[in-house]
Amino acid sequence: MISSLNAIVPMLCVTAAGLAAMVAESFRDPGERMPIAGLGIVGLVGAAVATLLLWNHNVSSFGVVSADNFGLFVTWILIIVGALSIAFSGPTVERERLPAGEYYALMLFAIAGMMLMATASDLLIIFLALEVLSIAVYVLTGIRRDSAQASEAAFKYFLLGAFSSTFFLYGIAFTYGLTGSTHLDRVGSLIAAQAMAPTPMQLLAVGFLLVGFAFKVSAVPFHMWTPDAYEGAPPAVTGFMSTGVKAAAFAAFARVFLTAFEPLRGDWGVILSVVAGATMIVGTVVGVAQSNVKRMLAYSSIAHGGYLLVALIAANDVGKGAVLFYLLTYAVTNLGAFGVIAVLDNGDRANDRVSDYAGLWNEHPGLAALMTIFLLSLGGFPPMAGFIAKWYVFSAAVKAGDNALAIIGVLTSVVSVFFYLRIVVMMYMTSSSQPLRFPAVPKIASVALAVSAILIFYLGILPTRVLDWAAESISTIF
Amino acid sequence: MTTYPILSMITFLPVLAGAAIFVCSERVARWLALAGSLATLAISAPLYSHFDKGSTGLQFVESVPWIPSWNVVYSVGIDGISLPFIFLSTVVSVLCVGASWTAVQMRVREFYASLLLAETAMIGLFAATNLFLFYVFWELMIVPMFLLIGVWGGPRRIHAAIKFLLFTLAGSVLMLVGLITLLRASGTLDFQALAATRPNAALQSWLFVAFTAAFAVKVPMFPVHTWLPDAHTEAPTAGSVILAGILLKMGGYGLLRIALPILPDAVRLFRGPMLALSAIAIVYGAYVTLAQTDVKRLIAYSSISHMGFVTLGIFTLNRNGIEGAILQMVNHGIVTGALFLCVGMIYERTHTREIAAYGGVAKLAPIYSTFLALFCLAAAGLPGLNSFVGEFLIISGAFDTRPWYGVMAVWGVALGTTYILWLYYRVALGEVKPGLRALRLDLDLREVATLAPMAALVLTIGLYPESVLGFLRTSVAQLVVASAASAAVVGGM
Amino acid sequence: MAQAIAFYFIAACILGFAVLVVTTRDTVHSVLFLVLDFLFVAALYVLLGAQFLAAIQVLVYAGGIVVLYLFVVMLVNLKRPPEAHEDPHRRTKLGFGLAAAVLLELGAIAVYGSVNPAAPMPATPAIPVSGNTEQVGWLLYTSYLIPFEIASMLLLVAMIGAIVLAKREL
Amino acid sequence: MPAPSLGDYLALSAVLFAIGAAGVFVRRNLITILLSIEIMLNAVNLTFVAFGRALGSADGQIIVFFVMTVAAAEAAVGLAIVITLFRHRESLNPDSFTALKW
Repeated sequence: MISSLNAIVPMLCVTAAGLAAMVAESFRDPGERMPIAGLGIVGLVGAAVATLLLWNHNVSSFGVVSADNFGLFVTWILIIVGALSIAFSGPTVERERLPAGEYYALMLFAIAGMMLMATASDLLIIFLALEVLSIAVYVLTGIRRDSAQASEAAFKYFLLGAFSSTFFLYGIAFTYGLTGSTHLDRVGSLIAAQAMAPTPMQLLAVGFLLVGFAFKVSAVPFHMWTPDAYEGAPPAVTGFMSTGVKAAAFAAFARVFLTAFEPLRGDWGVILSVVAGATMIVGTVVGVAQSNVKRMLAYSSIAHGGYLLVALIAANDVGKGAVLFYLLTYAVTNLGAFGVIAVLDNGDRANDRVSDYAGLWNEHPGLAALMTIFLLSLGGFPPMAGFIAKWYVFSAAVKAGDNALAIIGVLTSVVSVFFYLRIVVMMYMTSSSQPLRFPAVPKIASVALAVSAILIFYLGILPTRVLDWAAESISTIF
Repeated sequence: MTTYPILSMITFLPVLAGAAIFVCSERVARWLALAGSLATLAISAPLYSHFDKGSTGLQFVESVPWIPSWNVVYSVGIDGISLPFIFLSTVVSVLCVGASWTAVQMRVREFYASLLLAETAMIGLFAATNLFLFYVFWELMIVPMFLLIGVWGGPRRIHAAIKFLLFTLAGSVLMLVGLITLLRASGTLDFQALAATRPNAALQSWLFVAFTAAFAVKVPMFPVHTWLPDAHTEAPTAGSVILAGILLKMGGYGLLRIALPILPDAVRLFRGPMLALSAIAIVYGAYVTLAQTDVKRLIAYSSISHMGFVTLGIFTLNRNGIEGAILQMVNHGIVTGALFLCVGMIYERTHTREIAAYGGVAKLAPIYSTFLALFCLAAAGLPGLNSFVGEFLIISGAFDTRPWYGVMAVWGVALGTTYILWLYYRVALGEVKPGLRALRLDLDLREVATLAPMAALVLTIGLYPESVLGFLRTSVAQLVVASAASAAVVGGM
Repeated sequence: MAQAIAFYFIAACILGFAVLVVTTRDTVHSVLFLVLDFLFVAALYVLLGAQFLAAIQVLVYAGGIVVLYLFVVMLVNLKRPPEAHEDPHRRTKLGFGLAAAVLLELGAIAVYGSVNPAAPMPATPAIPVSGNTEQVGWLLYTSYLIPFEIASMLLLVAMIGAIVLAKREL
Repeated sequence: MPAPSLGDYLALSAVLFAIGAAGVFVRRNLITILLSIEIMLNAVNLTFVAFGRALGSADGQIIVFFVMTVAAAEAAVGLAIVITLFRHRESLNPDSFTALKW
C-alpha cells in the first residue's frame, strides 16, 4: 500500500515544504526575518533525491501517476526552475514587501502541481494538477495587492485561464464518452482500435483538448493573456510562470498527444503546424515593437512556445528528445533573463523598460554580461545552449519533412535576435543620464544567475549526455 | 606530423587567455593579451615546418566525437588552402593587440577579451573540417565583432554595429537553412564526405544561393557591400584591422571550402553572374574610392575593389585564378590591415580622418611616411611587392577564361594605383598643414614594432611569392581537378 | 413518456435561465437566476440517476459557491447603474456569432452522426447506474484516492490564495 | 414522445456551453463573466454524467464531483481577485482597465 505511493514522493516533498512554509509564517512575529525560502530549497532537494531514486524504475501510483523517465526528466527541469525561482524571489519579496510565507508556499504548491501534471497519466489528474498550479500562479500574479496593474493582470490571466480550462474539460468529457476512460493508456488503445478514425467525436475531443493546451502554452491565437500577465506579475513570478507552467503544460501536452491521441496524429498534426507557424511569427514580429523588457520577453516566450510546438510535431525517431531538451534550455535561459530583471527591480522603480538598461554595463558589468549570455542563448547563438536546442528542433523538423516550419523557425529566430540585441546595445553602447538607479545584487541571486549561465554553456558545449538522456527519457512514453 | 593537438591548442588558447584577463587588473590585461596572442603564434610554428606540401589530404587532423547521437564530430585539420588564413589570423591578432595598446583606454579587459574571442573564432573557422563546426565559429565571430564596433568605435558606432549585424545575420540565416537542407540531403556535414556525395543539380543551385549569400555579405561582394564602409569607418583600429585582415576572408574562404568543392555544378551555372558582380565591385569600388575624403572610408572602399579581385579569381575556376585569389586575400589582409594601422596611429595624434586636414606629413614624420609609402605602393600593386603577384595571377587567370573580365581587372588596377597614390600625395607630400606642426607625429618604438612585421611580410611575399604559393599549390590543383571532373561528368550526361 | 416530458421541461428551464443569467443587467438577478439554473441541472442529475451529485449540486454548488458570488456582489455593491455600452452590438454580435458557430458545428456533427450511424457509441444504458451515495463513496476512496487528495490540495491552495488576495491586512 | 437519448443530453449541454461561452464575450461585467464560466462548467458536468450513464459507469459522476471542487476553488480565487480589483477601481467594467491593454 505504501509502495504504491512511491511515484508521488517528489510532489509530497515539495508539498510538505509548502506546508512547512505556511506553519513557519504563522509562528513568525511581525518584522522577524525567517529563512522561509530555505524550507523551499530543502523540499526541492528532497524531491531531487526522490527523483534520482525513482529514475529507471518506472513506478506507477494507482495507475494514474506514472513516474516514468519522461515525467522524471520534466520533474528535474521543474526542480531547477523551482530552485532558481526561489533564489530570484529574494529581492522581489523583500523590495515589494510581499507576504513571504504565503508567497513561497504558493510557489511550492505550484511546483508540486507542475510535477504532478508532468507525471500524470490520467486526464483527470492532469486537469486537477493544472488547476492546482494555475490557481497558485493566478494568485502569485496578483500578489502585489497594492498595484492596480498586478490585479488587472491577475484577473485577465484568471479569466482566460478559467475559460480555457472549461474547454480542456469539455475535451476530457468527450474523450471519456468516446472510450469510457480517462486513463491515457486505455484511451490510446481504444482510439487505435476504433476503426474508421477520425470520427467526429474524436475530432471534437482532440479539438477541445488542443484549445485548452494552446491557452496554457500561450500559442497563437490564444496568447492574448501572456503579455499582460507577464508584465503585471512580479519579475521572479514571471520567470517562474514563463518556464515552469510551460514545462508542465508541454509535458502533459506531449504525453496526451503522443500517447493517447497518437493514432490521430494526421489530424492534429496539421492544425498544430498552422498554430506553431503563427505562434512563431506573431511572437517574433510583435516582440520587435515592445519597449518594456518583460513584455518583450513575453512575446519572446510565445515565440519559443512555437518552437516547442515544432518540436512536438516533429517528434519522430530522430527528434523525439527535442521537446525535453528545448524545455530544459529554455527554462534555464529564460529564468536567467527574468532573474536579471528581478534583481534590478527596485521596488519603487521597476527598471523594466528597455531604456532603463542604458549603461547597465557601467554599474553592473557582471549583470550585463550575464544578461547578454541569456539573451544570446535565447537568440540561438553558439556556443550557448539555445543554439543546440534550436538546431535539434529545426533539424528534427526537416527530417520529419516539415520544411516550411523549419524555415519559419530559422527566420523568426534571426529576427528575434534583433530585439534581444536591442537590450545588449542599450547595456553596452549607450550611457544613462541618471546614475545609480540600480539596487545592489543579493548574493544568493547572483549565485543563481551564475549557475544558470554555467548550465547554458554546459548544455551548449557538451550537450551529449543531456541530449541522450532526453532521447531516452521520452522513449518511455512513445 | 605532430602528436599533440596543435590546432585545438591554437584555437582555444586565445579564448582561455581572454577568460583569464577578467581576473587580473587592466594593466596586466594588455600584457596577458599580448602573451596569449604571441603564444598562439609561437605554437602554430610547427604547422609550417611540418606541413607536407605534396599531400592533398588534410593534415594535423584531430577528430573527437562531439554529439554522437547527431553524428556531429569535433574535427579540425588543415590543407594548403586553410594554412595561409591561419597564418594571417595569428599574425594579425598579435598586431591588433599591439595597435590598441594606447588607443583603447576604456574597458580594457573587455576589449582584449573580445579581441581574443574573435581570434578563437577565426582560427576555429579556418581549421574546421565540417560544416557544423564551421557554422559555430562563423556565428561566434559575430558577437565580439559587434561589440568591438559598437562599444569602442567612433561617433556613429551604434549605427555601424547594427548595420553590420543586420547584414551578417541575414547572411547566416540563409546559411543555416542551407546547412540543414544539406544535412538532410547528404546525411553528413563533413567537407570531404560532402564533396564526395554531391547533391543533385537543382538542389545545388538553391544551396549555392543560400551559402553564397552568406559569403557574399562577408566578402563583401557588390551589392551587399554597404555595411563595410560604415563598419570600417566607425570601428576602432584593431576592429578595422580584424575586419579587413580576417573577417572579409571568411567569405572568400567559405567560397573555396564549401561552394567550389561541394556545389560544383551550381558554381558553373552561376559563374557568369558571379564574375560580372566581381568585375562591377572592382571598377565601381575603385571609382567610389576616388571620391572619398575620409581616410578610413577611402581604404574601406578600396577593400571592396580589392575583394572584387578575390571573387573574380575564385570564379575563373582555374589554378592561376584561385591561387591568385588566395594570395590576394593574404596580401589584402596584410596591406589593408597595415594601412588601417597607419591611419589609426596618426589618428591617435591628430584626431581627424579628413584627408584635407593632412599634408606634408613626410617632412614631419619620416619613419611613418616610409611605412605609409611602402604599404601604399604595395596596395597599388607595384612589382616586387606582395599585391602584384596576386593580382597578376588573377588577371592572367581571367585572361585564360574570360578575357573581357581580365580587361576590367586591369582597369581596376589602374584606378587603384591612381587613388592610392593620390592619397599618399595628399597626406604625405605637399604643404605642411599648420595644425600638424605642434604634434609629435612620428612613430614610437612600439608602433614601429607593430608595423615592421607587416613590412617584412610585404617584402617577403613580394620577392618570394613561393613562400605562400608553395603551401597551397597542391590543394588548389586538387580543387580545380575535382571541379573540372564534375563538369566533365555533367557535360557527359 | 413522463421522463421525456420531464427532460424537455427541465432542459427548457436550464437554457432559459442560462440565457437570463447572461443577459440580465442586474448582477444580483443574474446570480439568482444562476441558482435556479443549477437547481434544474440538479433535477436533471436525478433524472440521470445521479442522486448523490444532485445533492452535492444543490448543497455545494447552488448553496455554497453561488452564494459566495452573491456575497461578493453585495460586498462590492454592484447595484450601481448598469455598464455603459458605447457600442453595445459589437460584442453582442461577436458572442452570438460564437454561439451560433458552436451550435452549427455541433449540428453538423449530429447530422453527420445520424447519416453515418456507425459512430461506436454503446446502445442505451444496459444497467442503470445505481447512482447511490454508497457506490460513489466507495470509488472515491479507492481508485480515486489520489485525485481526492489532489482536490484537497487544490482547496488549500485556493484558500491561501483567496486570503492573500482579499484580506485587508495580513 | 421518445425517451431522451444520450444525443439529447449532449445537445442540451452543448447549447448550454455555447450560451456560457457567448456570455463571456457578450457581458461587460466581471461577475457575470465568472457566472458564464460557471454555466460552461455545468454544461461539461452534464456531459460527463450523461456519458457516464450511457457507459454504465459511475466514473462520470466522480469526475463531476472533482469538477465541482475545481469550480469552488476557482470561484474563491476569482472573487478574491475581483475584490482586489474593486479596491483599485470603483468599477467592474473590464473596459475601464487601462493599465494593461485588453
